[in-house]
Amino acid sequence: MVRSSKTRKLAKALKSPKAAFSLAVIALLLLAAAFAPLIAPFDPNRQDLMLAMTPPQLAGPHFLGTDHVGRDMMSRIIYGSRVSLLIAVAVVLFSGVVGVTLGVVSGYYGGRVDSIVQKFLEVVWAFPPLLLAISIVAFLGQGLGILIVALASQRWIPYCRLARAEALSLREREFVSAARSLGAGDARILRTHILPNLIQSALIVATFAMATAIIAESSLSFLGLGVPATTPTWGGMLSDARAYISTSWWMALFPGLCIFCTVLAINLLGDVLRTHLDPRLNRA
Amino acid sequence: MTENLLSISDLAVTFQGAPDGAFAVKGIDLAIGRGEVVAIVGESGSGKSVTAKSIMRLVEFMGAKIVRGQAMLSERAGGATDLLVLDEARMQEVRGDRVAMIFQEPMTSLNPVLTIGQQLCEVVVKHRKAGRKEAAAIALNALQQVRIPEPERRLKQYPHELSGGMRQRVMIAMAILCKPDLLIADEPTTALDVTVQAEILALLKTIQRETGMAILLITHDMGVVAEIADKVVVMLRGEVVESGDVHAIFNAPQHEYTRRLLDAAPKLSARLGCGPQSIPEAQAHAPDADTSKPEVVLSVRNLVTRFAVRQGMFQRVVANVHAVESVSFDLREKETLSLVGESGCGKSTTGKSIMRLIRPNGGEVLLQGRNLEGVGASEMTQMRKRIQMVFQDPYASLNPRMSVEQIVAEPLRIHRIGSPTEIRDRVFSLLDRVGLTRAQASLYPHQFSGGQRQRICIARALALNPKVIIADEPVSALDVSIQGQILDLLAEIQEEFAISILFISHDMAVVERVSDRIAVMYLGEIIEIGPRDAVLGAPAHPYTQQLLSAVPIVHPDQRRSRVFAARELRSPIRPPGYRHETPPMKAVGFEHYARIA
Amino acid sequence: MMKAIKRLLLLSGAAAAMAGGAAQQVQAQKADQITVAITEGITGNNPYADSVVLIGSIWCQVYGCLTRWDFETGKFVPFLAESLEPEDDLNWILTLRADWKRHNGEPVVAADVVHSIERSRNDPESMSQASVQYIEKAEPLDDRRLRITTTQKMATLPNYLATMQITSKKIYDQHGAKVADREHPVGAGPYRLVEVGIGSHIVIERVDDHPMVQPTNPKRIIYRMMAEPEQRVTALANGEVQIAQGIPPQLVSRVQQLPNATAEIVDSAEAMFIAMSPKTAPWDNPKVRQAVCHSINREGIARAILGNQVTLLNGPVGAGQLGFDPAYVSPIDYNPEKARKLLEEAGAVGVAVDLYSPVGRYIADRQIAEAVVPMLQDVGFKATLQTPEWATLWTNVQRGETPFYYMGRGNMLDPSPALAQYFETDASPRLKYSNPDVDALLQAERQEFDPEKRVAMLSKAMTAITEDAPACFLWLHKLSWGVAKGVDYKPSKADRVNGWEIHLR
Amino acid sequence: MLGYTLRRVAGTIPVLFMVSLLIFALVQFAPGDPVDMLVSDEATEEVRLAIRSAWGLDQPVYVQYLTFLKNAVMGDFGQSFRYREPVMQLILERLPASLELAIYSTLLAVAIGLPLGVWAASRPNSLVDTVGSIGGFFGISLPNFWLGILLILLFAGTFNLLPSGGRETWGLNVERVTGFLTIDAIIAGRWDALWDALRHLALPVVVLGTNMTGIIMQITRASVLENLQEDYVMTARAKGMSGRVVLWRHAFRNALIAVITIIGLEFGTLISGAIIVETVFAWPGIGYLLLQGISFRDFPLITGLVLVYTTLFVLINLAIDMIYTIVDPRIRMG
Repeated sequence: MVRSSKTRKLAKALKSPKAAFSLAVIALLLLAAAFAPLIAPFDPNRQDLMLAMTPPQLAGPHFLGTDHVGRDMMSRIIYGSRVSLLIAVAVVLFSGVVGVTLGVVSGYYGGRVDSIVQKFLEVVWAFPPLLLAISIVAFLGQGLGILIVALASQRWIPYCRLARAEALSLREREFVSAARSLGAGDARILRTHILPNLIQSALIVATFAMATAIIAESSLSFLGLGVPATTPTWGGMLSDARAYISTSWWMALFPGLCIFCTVLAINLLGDVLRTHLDPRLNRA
Repeated sequence: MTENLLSISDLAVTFQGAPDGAFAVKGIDLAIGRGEVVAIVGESGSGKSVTAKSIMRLVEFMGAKIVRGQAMLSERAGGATDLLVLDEARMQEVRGDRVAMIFQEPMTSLNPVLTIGQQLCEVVVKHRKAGRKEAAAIALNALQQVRIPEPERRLKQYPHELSGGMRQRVMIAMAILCKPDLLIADEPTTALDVTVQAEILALLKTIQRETGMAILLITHDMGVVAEIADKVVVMLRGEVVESGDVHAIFNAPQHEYTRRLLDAAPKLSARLGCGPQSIPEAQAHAPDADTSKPEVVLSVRNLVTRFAVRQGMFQRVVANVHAVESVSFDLREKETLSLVGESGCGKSTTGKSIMRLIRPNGGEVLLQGRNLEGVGASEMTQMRKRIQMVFQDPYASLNPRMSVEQIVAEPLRIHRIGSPTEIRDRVFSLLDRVGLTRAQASLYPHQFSGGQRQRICIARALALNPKVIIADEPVSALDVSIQGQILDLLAEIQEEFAISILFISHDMAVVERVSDRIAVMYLGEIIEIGPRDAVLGAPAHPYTQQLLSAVPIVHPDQRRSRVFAARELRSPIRPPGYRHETPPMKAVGFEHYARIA
Repeated sequence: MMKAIKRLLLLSGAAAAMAGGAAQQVQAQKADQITVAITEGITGNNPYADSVVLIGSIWCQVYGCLTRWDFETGKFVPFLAESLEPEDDLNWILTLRADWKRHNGEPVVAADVVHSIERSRNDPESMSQASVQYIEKAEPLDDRRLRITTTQKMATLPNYLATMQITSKKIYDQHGAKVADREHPVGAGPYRLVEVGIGSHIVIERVDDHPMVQPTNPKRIIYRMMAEPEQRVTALANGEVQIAQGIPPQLVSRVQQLPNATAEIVDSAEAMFIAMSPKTAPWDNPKVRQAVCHSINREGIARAILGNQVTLLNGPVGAGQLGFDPAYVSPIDYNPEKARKLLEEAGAVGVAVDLYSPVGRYIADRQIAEAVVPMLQDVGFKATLQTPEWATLWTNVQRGETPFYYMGRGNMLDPSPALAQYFETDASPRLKYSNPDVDALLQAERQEFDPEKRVAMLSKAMTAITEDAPACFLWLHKLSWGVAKGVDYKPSKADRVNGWEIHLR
Repeated sequence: MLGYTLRRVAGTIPVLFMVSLLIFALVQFAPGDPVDMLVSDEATEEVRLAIRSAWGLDQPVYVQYLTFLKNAVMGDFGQSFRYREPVMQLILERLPASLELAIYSTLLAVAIGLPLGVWAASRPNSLVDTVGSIGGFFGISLPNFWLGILLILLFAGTFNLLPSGGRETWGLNVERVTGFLTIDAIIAGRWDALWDALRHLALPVVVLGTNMTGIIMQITRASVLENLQEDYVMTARAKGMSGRVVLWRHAFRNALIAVITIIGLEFGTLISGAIIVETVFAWPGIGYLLLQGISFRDFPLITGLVLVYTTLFVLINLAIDMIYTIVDPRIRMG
């Protein structure tokens, strides 16, 4: 059966060392995020000024050391995975939905709609990202949701471009012509013929975007625009560590490693999916 | 018999990731003598292309492995070398020098970012250690040899500036630069229009005669074989099933598969050779004796479709592509009318304009007397139930993310016909009708072969019980033997559901087989229209005559000696405000009209 | 990899010493020239247009100011002015010294002072209006003397005038502001201007025959903006700079271990406090405010985050500032028990409060606020931390829209203006505190010319404020400066780097 | 070609207009007040009001916008609140610094990422490929500020090989012609100044280039791999071309289009995204200027900078499109 061979191909693809590594890391992350209260040895916000900046202790209790106000690094990293992943996923979802919608509409209808969307895109794209982020945070106040909006404010653009390009080519495809000659309206064509066929390439963009969202969060924290200081995030921890980079290496190393592994895992998985699931996407 | 230039024995090739013991080519034996033309014939997947690329050792770049075998190429100085054991560096010296190759797709086989000159010269520089000037001279000489007009200019041009036929000439020029002993031509004419195909075949023959090189021709088209080959090797599923002298094969095919291939080739030959006949005046105005003419289902009147070419600062319209120019015809009940012509002649655009997938600029399309032009959106949706379309590429016209059941049910869902169970029953009966099983309903398009996919398309087109089906090259992407099955299916359903078919095709053999009447298109216009036998047997327009004479004759005994100069197909780009002047349609026979002065 | 980096960093001291030769080669360092790494950029050529203290001090070196504060004696001492004496309640007589000339040989005249006051007030680019806001008018009496009339009785006039640069009226009249500032920065200070790189550096050169300079003062000073602390320390270590401003507490020990430099630590005059606006609940209840002050473990924060580089405060001011009473000990100590009790009494247990803190504005500001929040939670507040971007926070604070925030107030050598600004009724919207006793004391203090009486009144006002707790006064940061060996420089309490205070050995 | 260029440039005018409108709205309605940010802490309300009116901030927003528009059309983009210089002059003085940084970073990233990507594509799943990919992701996952500080500590501190920041050593007195220090030094024939400029460039260029190197490598690899599957590569092989020629002359030339697109996009991001790097390295470019503008709510400066950024983006896109026509003869303008 052809289908089972495809499934087998996927299964085989997922057995490659690349995929195995990325799946393992992602599984670990999801577990850590889901069961943070059970795994974390301490309350991530419990501070003990007496123990500030304790180096990693092999014998515990602070296996990864403590930070500048004596909070347990390991607990913060475990809890941080929740927010960092949430930010990554939410930013990608939010920007993906907005970008794909705009791009599909722009590419499918073309003409005036297209030029308006494209001009809008150019205008937003020209804005320095930092300015946009500051304006959004300044307007709407500080918080997780707003941070996600700020991070997504320009990230929808790649999706929009991609979706537009795909929609442009998809609308010329014969199966769309076929549907139209069957009497299908625009809404139906968009819903059943255009969208499902570009969702996969959008997913590939999403894997890259997830990685950069985690990093971008740390850059905003660097400027004091991140999530509220009491919420542990990897990016926030990394930006905290900046001041102690030459004195307390562990404060930067562990969140940095977490980000690196996550980025690597997500990207490798995206890579595996891209090369094995959809050869069409090799056409950039 | 001359000594063998290349003898292949026991060649076996397998692809990486294929299950053990699955060979793309298993145990091929093949011999090519000096100056011989050997054709390998077979359908896609028969291993003919893999065999050719194994000789060049190019399969290794495609993830395949040569498991065993020998390919002894005799040296000019005497002795022979086994190509299959050479290292890559030595192999590079053989490629392009002793053995050259041309490919199926001239559109994609040339590097788009390098000039023709650069691509030609690098071969000379590599194999002849020639200087820049010398290489350019050799390249120019080769271009002259393939009879390209203005060869000096071509050297500086890029591939996209040339037509398909010209590109294939460039490919041939590139192959003969170093005067190879063997030219491997992998489906060299498949992607070309019939007139260009004839040009290229004639050219290959001429060059072969001039240089005395051997040619190994890979093809699926018995017509091409008949035109050019000395020896024929028939392949099926990786094995040679029959081989021998071309006359022997055509006169007395041994294997059942060879017979099938021969059957599928066009029989145009029977009618050809008579040339344009002078038709007596009286006969031309044959009295309308037959008063019980069938009802006209679809009537196209003066259809015009143009595309604007915009340029400059303010995107002014600087020219128009006159894709369809005042096309008129009637399609009668249960009739098949074929639109034929070369690529770019506007036949597909006509089909799409009728379907209103493209908005025509003028003219009327009357479906059962109702003009489609000017009907509202909702009425148009209703009208679409009565006219359906089948597309060229059965893979491209099926949404890869929908199951067969969803695909066939889509028209019913769009028009909200029937309850879910009714829809399901209808889908199953349609699938039964086109020869697919119910179990296949849950599968996806990529899990089917090309022929099966086209059956799905037909089932979808039938779902709404249309009066008219526009079939746009419905079989040209299929293997010859499959073509027959699909054409049979179309004929059956035409009979069963009383459907009129507008059949768009470039393939004369197919057109000959299915048509009641034929309309020939050239530069956006219908230049000749009439009953099949009249158009094919007594073509009135010079272009129709040219088109027909280009069709290969499927028998080596009737080979014609023809030399064609390369010509650029004119494209119907006209300045804005261009007024079209053509001779009017003139009756040349019973219901047979042509635009001749 | 990290381990390797760590090891390299530990070795950095030794490596820097070994690479000393390279360092000299790297830095085309002239023996009589020093580079100072500063934290804020120079914004332009107009000496009146910057409110940053350190930049003001550079302009004072070029143009000369009227007086300057002497930290040793705790008094204003003459600079361009010989004396500034009250004539009566509203009038002051300013006398310029006769023995100094501008760099072009022309004298500084009374008309220049009047002109400078005018420019401070009316130059559209001026940010120094505050220093002349209480001056009614100024009129020359002769070349060297002028009378300054204030709008109200102002004992603190010298304080306001100390930092005003005196530019030349003649050059201004001749060329206009832009050209005068840019092409003719002719002052009467001990250094002359060489180059201004807006946002990046400023270079001044010693005026050799100026009475304030000595041969050991550096011949040329380059002030370079370096925003990143690690960069300042690194530049100090490899000899790119000789003086580095603003060494954060966690880097002080690293600087102290450098073979070629050391850390100089000095008290600042910037009080750090947590403010609570009594117009907003729950801060209308003094008990809740006191509870906040009792809950903060200042010693703990000082030790863990600030490397003990602080002076804990018993009120708005510390030693060396006007009105400081060494005998006074604040009753508001670290006492979580008492805080809990106060909160219970106020019926405010579990009240939700948002603590606002700037990020990167003051030393370890965010980290300190992060540490304070759990302390507040510990005594029964439902506290969260907000760290908005500075411009947003600062504007909101100034408009009185932020009720609970961690902040600092600089320039408190004489605390009078700051106290009025924050604690006098309707003086500014930023705290909305109102206490008639405090109001009366502050108004009286401003009009008192007798220093002793004035100090007494100030102390009394400050005690009242401390105990009513519209703000918890936490500490004065100690400012750490990196100073290269071979450079004699004792940083002062105010953020000033004056060439005449630097001696090269 | 000229007509096309003119049309593209003309097409940016509505974009610039919209950008200016949007930026005006953003800065005006965002919290934070430039007067509060710049005036001394002691200033009274009257003083603040006086400054506000001197800067025209007391006018209704639409009047301010119209005034801005009127002046902008005349080429006057106003005077910076903080730096008290004409905005365009300030920006143009710093633009070369940022461009120089971006150009060298791009060169570095291209010089490393491109060959590495082609190499990895020629041997997919080999050691080079794997190590290169992981290295690339490493580059992507290091935040700039972090890498920057680390490099300062290592190369300016521990090894003491490079300056810790800034753009040049003061006192070299090289005449400014282009504003690009490396070029000016060459024009003046001052090799010491060239060396000095390159030494200052080294660290920030590495930080900015690291990220981009990873991206360019990935794109090059994917694009070359894809082109190696094309028919013309088979033709080239059949002609007897060596692996090197097939890879570089044929596959790579065709892969360039995608690579150039990415380089263009990334170059644009480098110019606007260098804010953090410019801050960490005290680099006197427009990124740091923008940060200052934003933190001090310096409205004219922000508006001017955003307009300059927009124009740069448009120019970069135009340049990319022109390069397309050189690289790919199929693409024509018009």
